[in-house]
Amino acid sequence: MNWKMSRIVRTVTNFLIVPIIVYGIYLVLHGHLTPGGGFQGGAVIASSTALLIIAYGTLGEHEKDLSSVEALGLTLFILIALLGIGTTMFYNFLAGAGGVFGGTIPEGINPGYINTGGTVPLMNIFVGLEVTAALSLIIWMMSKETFVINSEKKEVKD
Amino acid sequence: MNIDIVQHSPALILAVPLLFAFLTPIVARISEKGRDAIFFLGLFIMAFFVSVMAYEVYTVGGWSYVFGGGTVTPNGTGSSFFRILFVADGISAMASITLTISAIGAAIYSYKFMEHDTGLNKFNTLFLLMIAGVNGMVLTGDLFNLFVWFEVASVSSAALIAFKNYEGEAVEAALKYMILSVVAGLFFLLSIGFLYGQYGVLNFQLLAENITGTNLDKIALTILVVVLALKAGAVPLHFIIPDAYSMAPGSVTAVLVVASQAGLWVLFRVVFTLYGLAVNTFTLGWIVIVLGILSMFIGVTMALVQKTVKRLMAYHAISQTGYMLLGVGVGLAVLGQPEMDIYGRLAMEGGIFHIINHAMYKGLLFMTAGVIIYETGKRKLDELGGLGHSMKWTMVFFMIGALAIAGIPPFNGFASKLMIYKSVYSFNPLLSIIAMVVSILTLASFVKVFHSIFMGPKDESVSKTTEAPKPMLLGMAILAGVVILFSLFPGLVVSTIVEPAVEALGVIV
Amino acid sequence: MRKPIAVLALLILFVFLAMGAIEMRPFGEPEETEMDDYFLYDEEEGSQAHNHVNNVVTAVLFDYRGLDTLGEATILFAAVSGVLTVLRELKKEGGKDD
Amino acid sequence: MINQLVLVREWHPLVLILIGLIVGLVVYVIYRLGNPSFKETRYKREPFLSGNVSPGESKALHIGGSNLYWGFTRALKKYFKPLVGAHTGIVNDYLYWFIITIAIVMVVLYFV
Amino acid sequence: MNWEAILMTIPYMTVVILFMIGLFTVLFKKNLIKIIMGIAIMQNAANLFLVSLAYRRGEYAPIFTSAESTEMVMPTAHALTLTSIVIGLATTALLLSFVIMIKKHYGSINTDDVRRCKE
Repeated sequence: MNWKMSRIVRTVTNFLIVPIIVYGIYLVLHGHLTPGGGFQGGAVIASSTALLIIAYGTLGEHEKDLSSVEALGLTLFILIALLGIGTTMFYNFLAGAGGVFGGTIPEGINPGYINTGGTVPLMNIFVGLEVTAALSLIIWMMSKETFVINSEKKEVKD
Repeated sequence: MNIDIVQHSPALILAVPLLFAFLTPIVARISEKGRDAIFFLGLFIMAFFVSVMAYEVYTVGGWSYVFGGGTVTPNGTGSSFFRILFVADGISAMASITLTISAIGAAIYSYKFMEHDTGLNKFNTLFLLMIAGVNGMVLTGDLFNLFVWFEVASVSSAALIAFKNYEGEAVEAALKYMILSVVAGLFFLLSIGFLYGQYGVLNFQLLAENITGTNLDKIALTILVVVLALKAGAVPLHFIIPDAYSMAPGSVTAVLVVASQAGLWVLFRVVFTLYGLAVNTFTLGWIVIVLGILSMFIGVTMALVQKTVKRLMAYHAISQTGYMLLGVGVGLAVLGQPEMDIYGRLAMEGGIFHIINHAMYKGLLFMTAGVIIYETGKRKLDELGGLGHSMKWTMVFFMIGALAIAGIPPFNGFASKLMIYKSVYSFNPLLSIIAMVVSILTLASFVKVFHSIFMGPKDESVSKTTEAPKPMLLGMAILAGVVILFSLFPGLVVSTIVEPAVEALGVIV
Repeated sequence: MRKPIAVLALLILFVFLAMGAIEMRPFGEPEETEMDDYFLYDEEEGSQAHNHVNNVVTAVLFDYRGLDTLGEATILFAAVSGVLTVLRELKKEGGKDD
Repeated sequence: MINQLVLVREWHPLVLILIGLIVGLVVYVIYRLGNPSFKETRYKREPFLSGNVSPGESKALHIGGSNLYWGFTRALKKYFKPLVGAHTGIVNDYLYWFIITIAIVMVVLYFV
Repeated sequence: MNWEAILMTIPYMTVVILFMIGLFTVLFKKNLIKIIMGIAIMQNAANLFLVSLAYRRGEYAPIFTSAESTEMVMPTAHALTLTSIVIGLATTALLLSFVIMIKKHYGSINTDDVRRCKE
């Protein structure tokens, strides 16, 4: 049974989802420069899922996909941590090396350069991936169990 | 790149189960066999690293592992204390060994035991996460990190307790366990705040240097002691333990016992390493002793009136926790009194030796209870009977466990209990006598269980049951083998495993 | 009967915690800041050289205390696994129980 | 040193097992000394129930679970009743105990 | 009586009072959802405590975009708070899913009814 809200809500949702996700990605990518980071950005992206569920009443059969994305994010996170094991686990081996996110930051107050930070931005991205999937799953499982099923019952009764 | 796995083993003990837990949902999409394969692979790799770490600790000595530090420092210097440390010493080695043996036994057992259930991906994931959480709790040398792993262990154990979600009681037990754990965890956070606000550091060693026993220290200490006693399941904070142990799937319970004991390990670390002589150890020791005596006596008397198998055993688990608290409490109460030190040390060795013994035989007993429920579908003692005719091996394993828990001489339970009786007698005779009475009541209670499950006439309901499947027998045999091994060589076990643990607590005469 | 005792215990707890709050250092004037100052500024290496990141909180979260973050992500993962476990479909009738 | 004292001199598991084997041997010898002319008949094994017919091999003969220590728990009713009553199953009560314990331990640690 | 010193502890007193409100809710409310709300209040109190420990008067957020390293508040407590917020979220989610299941099995979320595991 497909339960959804009115056309107005659905259209507004379609328009709103893009800026929400873009803002979330911005928060994740700039986690090492500005307030924010993987958790906050992931939570913002997951709020778009909540909006989708409210407007359309369903998220489809994507539980396993979301679960895999979540596990993938965490696996990459722990692998990045383990790669530092040449010295110790969680060693920031990319910082200042000149490669990906390997720029050096100047002393004192600076505007912030995105190509710095070493493993920190990478970890932010992976945590963002995990948090997005995890929060979406929590929201979806709970709403499936409570309001989606209840509204289906109501529709059957009518 | 030259990697010294010995130095890195504390981190890898934690990282391996986590990595395999994260891989489980991905691999499970490809094949179910692969999922089970990586489950066991993760456990065995972890066991390898645990043995590497334990060997190094017992032959050379302990070290600290600095996460993210530029170099591996032998004992942490200067700024490396500001990062998170893992401490590889006698305590963490012994706790990890206990956990590994229990976990491998339980994992092999659960391979068959959980076969009829759905959602096994999550079971494997949560099982590995719980192991990682317990490992993190015992290995960490940082107060806030301890809180994090405490919550990991609580969340994953609660989810595993509720695994049989088609039974209301299981969800209820998990809910209660979770509410108590979360409230306790928040108190824990408050006490972390008190200590951090005063001293600005979170490392155990730096905190121990700073703590002087001010009022704030006392408040933080109280909260830490009570919260960890709740995790360990001491009376009067034990109420969630029987629910949790009796409603969890039989294979999980063996590991849940070890997860509870992690609270005990951390409690010892807090009272000895973190506070030590900064507070009145005599009072603190008596508080721990009183908790222990209450746990022993109330646990065993409550067990006498129980009507279901696993609940009865859960109350015995509480009662046995009392012995550990008693032993270590006496050690704490005499800390700093040179004339009593020798008894205090013996009491602590007894208490700590009892932990590993208890994990083994209680895990074994819970597994036999699981077999009985698996084969007959009944949990009430009144409905059971005569199973000795069809389940010979289960009966033998049950007898090994029951004799060990009751402290019948050739078994390992007697070895640790004797050490406790002897040393506690010279501290306070009354406590020792109570401990002996509790031991007798334990025997009485297990005679009752043995009689009502395995004895009795052979009738139709008995002839329908068969012996447990092979993997389950193998899982039980591993733990039974360890029990017998410890029974035959208690002196060796005490001098290799237990003494380093006592020394790690800083109680060197 | 238990309720009055619990209220009394709550009051005792309140008194002790309030006493602790009054004994805390004044708000906004931390005394021991060695660890935090090390994260902000290091005599040998300079301020940003050893945390590699402009945002010091992120540096602490992912570098100095990276293991906490791993644990926290693990808790989220465990909670999601728990939610999926608990809210999965109830087992159908039949088959071996337990 | 202490362990050697306790574990080796006073008792050793192998010694105990040896003692067990010797006792088993003695028991077996005594068992062999029994009268070999004993013939097992129906009436020699059955319990005497005041002339009533024995119920035979059935569940009715088995005393299980809760009946086993009936007298013991009944005699100590005054002790068991409040103890079992304290395990109410209400989560609030469990939290009360937690708070009460914290309060008691806090008072004891503070004033003693 | 040093009033100024006591005035300086008002943030901590707020934390204690908030924590006690949460604890009161957890202890004396019978509705499981209200208990979880009480737990959430306690979580917020603990987070507030950690944040208030981080503050140094007159100093700025620990980001090098706008402040010198000598005039920043303490970063560790902020990191701890972020961690504990996520932990609180995860535990609350799990608790709520348990309550959903309890409602299915027992038909009630009153703690007086949810007591099949006793004795």
